Amino acid sequence: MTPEVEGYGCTVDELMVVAFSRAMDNDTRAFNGAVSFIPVCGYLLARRTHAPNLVWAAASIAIDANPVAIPESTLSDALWEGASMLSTSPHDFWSYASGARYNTFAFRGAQMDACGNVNNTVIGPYDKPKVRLPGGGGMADLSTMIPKIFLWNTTHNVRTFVEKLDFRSGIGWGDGGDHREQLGLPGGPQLCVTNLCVFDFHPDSRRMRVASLHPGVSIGDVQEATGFEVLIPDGDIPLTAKPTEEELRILREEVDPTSARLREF
Amino acid sequence: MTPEVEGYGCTVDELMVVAFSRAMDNDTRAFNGAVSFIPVCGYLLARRTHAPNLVWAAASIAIDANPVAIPESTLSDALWEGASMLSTSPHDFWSYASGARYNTFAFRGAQMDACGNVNNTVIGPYDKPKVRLPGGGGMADLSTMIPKIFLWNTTHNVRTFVEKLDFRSGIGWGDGGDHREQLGLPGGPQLCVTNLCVFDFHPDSRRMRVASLHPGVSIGDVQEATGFEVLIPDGDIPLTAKPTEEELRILREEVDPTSARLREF
Amino acid sequence: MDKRASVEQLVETIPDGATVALGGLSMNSAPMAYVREIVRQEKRDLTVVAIVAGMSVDWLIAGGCVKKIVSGLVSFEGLGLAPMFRMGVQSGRVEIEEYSEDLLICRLRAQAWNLPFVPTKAGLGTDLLPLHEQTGTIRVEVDGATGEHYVACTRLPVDVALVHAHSADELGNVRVDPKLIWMDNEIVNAAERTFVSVERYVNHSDVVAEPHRTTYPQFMVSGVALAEIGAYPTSCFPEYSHHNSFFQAYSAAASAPEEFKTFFADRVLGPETWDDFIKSSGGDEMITEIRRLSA
Amino acid sequence: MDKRASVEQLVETIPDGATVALGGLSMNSAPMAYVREIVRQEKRDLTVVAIVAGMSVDWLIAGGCVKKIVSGLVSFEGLGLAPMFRMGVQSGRVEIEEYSEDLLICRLRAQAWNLPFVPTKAGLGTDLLPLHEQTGTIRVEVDGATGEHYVACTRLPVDVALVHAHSADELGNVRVDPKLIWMDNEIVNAAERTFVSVERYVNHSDVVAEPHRTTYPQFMVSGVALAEIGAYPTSCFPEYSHHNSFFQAYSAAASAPEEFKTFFADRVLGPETWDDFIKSSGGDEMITEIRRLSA
Repeated sequence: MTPEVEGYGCTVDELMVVAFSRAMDNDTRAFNGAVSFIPVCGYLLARRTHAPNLVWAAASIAIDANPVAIPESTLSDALWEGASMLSTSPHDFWSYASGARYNTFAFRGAQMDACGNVNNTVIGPYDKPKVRLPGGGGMADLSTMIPKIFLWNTTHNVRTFVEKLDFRSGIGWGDGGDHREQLGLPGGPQLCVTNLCVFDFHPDSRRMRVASLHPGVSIGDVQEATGFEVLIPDGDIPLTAKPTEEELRILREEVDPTSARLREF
Repeated sequence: MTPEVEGYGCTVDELMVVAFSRAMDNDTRAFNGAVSFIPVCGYLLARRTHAPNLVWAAASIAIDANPVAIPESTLSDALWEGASMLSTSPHDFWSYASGARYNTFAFRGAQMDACGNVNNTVIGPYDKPKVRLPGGGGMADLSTMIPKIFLWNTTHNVRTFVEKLDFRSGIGWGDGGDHREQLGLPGGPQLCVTNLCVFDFHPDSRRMRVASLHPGVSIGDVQEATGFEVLIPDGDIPLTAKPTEEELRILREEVDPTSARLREF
Repeated sequence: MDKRASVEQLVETIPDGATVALGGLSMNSAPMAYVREIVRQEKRDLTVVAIVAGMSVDWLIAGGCVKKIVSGLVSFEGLGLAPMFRMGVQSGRVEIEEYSEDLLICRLRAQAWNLPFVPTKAGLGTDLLPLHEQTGTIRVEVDGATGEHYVACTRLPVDVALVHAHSADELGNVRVDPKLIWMDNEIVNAAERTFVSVERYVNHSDVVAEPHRTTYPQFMVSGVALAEIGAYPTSCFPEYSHHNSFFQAYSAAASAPEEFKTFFADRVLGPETWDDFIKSSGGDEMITEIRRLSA
Repeated sequence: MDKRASVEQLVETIPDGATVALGGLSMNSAPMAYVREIVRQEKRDLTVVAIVAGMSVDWLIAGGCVKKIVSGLVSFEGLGLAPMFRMGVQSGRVEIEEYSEDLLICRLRAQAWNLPFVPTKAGLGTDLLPLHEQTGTIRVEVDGATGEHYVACTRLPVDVALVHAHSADELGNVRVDPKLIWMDNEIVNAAERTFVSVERYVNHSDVVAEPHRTTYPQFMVSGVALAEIGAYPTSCFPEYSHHNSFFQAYSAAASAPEEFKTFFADRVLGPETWDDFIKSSGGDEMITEIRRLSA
């Protein structure tokens, strides 16, 4: 089980899903990759609350799927239930992704840096890895094509949030500043939702900045759990908004009744 | 009606189909475009005689089709009967075409030159056309990708066989010699079957050379009907081989019982 | 979001001067209901993209809607040249930007995939390349590593794609039945907006029952309109064939300018609605005939 | 030409040192019957191309068949890292030539389309590019006309593609039912030869009855072999799911080298035929379970 959030009547996984969900709008057209329970719950919750027209392609394939529950894999065909289309042609998929027909993608990695770049390839030197990870899969592709990138991480600590990645498998804001723009890439990371806080990105440096803290977490806690210098906004740092009872009910009863999202914790 | 061929018990259209058919072997993997009655009859005849494994995609789509008759259009879906596959993805089609999985294509044009290049775009200057023709369609594509190109023409005269094309819509041997090789293109035109003769191509100059004359046609007749200098092989010029009774029966009764091929004359 | 509208309503949103791409191929599956309505609404200065076309382009030229044709081939196949296309280009009234099929497809893909160009070997050694030397829309390049020649095909922006299909639900999920035969996805993927005409509407639940048969997802479709026999006089595989006698009557009329004017005004543009047009083109008897030809 | 053969016969034709591409994606539709037989026949020094893989690559590494992996991702998803892949790469026993999905697909397309390269924006700004700077298999270029960056992906030659499908006729016409879900056509199009394992044979007349449902034409297929539940322990949509407990038992055994050796020799390689392997993996009861999970 994940920790209770003080005074919010929910657990951290639920708060993360709700924070993710609220970042989605009615023009969101998203899809998901492997082991992406938080985003999948977030898309489904948003669609059932404030963003009824949100498009979501389950496993990047099953458009407008409407599963009765979330299975143990977010690529599983059990997630495809109720879809309007099985969109399986890579030819068409890259068109949808390149032309911002799909405009939203979420990823995470074993390591993330201040600019929202992600490593899922190796821990240690590439040629002599300490741990050989799965590899970036489609991260290097989609992170260059999709304008609205969202990041999440359920284990916010200094091993996951690092000053320097061992390998950049997917690009966030790259080297920061206008690096993406220089490379001709659209948009960039918008938010990073963790088990401690929500980061946004400073509009100039494009480095992570605390946008809100989960109840019971101090800015010191965040900095201590983060391997790079955390930016702090001017003025008070808000608490991550409290989920409504309706959001929690829908998440628990309709979106993810079997709590598949806990597989990420 | 087309003319009888002296002593052959068949008409010129039938002789052309049989000549085309005999040029096909058991490894032929062909497809066809619009208004391609002679090649379509040729593929079907070859498959029913000496080349049972010949692959033919009707209208470039319906693989191994087996129509009971040839309809009025060689792109018509009436030609697709009995197919094993409707192969409709351009993505896959260009793979089959580029990798010599399909190895054979036949085309003709309003004008053809000595090196087997073809014009189906304009008669007269491109900017001020005397006759605006349909355009090359896929000629410019397939003529660069397919190694075994066959040409045919049912109206062999000085307006169709010209020294210089008004526009090169599809490439044969290009400027001749090793021009295709220089461009990195595979193979090139093998034969051109006309209503007067069969041309092959001189192995050095890659210009049309008479390979066989249809009965009753002299080399002088061919030269007179041709706008460029016709090459003549060493030794005797053979007659275009006589169709067997079996070939004619199959063509007339099984392949093209409605004589759709006469639409080309 | 309900994407259903009338052909008239959707065509109203197309501005003069737009780049409009037409689906179908040659005698097959052209979006003729949209094409007719474009002429009726007297759109002007259109750039018309059509990989391989025939009657669709010919109507638009007859209607004076076209500034430029971007195409690989325009003809009536065995039934002859497309007369208004032929005359329009010959007279210089209509500009033609000519490519081959694959060169055009590669330009559409460069657009869809947001790439500066897509390479192909198509067109090497042909006169299509000098044709575009000045604009640079396609250009011969030599690969630095291998020395191989290729043709770099640059982006082709498309404002509106018009395609015909078999069915759609209210959300704009579209099915081409039993599968996409022609290359319409290439223009849909490249276009800002796509309007689809369909033979029939189906319920969303029918779409969900067989999601593997959906051809275009709702978010790729800006509007759908009902147009029964909507590809007429071209075919809609496997439901009906093209209509030979319309092509013949059209071509025959085209041999005399005055006769053609009348034919086009009365026979093509005269009927108020698409249904009226189909009725006046032979109605149920004609429909029975073209359905039989395709069976 | 009858293309039917046994898995054993077809694998015999694959030489040591060959470049073998595996179909499927992650936990889905891997050609496991071929993979197992490659290990049993002790093939050596293979270069294995797999866009997104898991158990297939892990078995080949466990069997000592692999010189180099060319891939975008190898894992058991939520069930953890692929243990032999992880240890093989960490120890340096197995070389990895790493790309992303799209970079690999583009290299396969360059091969299939006979182009010096296929461009994409995938990988820009990532560490995948410096990785291949020396070999030049992918390289950053700047478009002369627009100044845009792109990645040029060069040809990736493949000797044999191995894919799993639902059915084939005797000629080698193959159907993936109800449609191709993964990206197997990308490797089939690039490969010199393709071997397909199928859940069942059908008559040619069944293929002809619904030609729009054929996925690979006979001339793209060099051989077909029957292998029921042939993707086990990965899934074969929509017929059966992957088998969680096999993955778990495999991963558990992998934590101790000796235990794994026994597990792999007995449980994976021991059974004489593929049918025997399926029987010893739970037989009908297991089949019922994985079919139920996918229903």
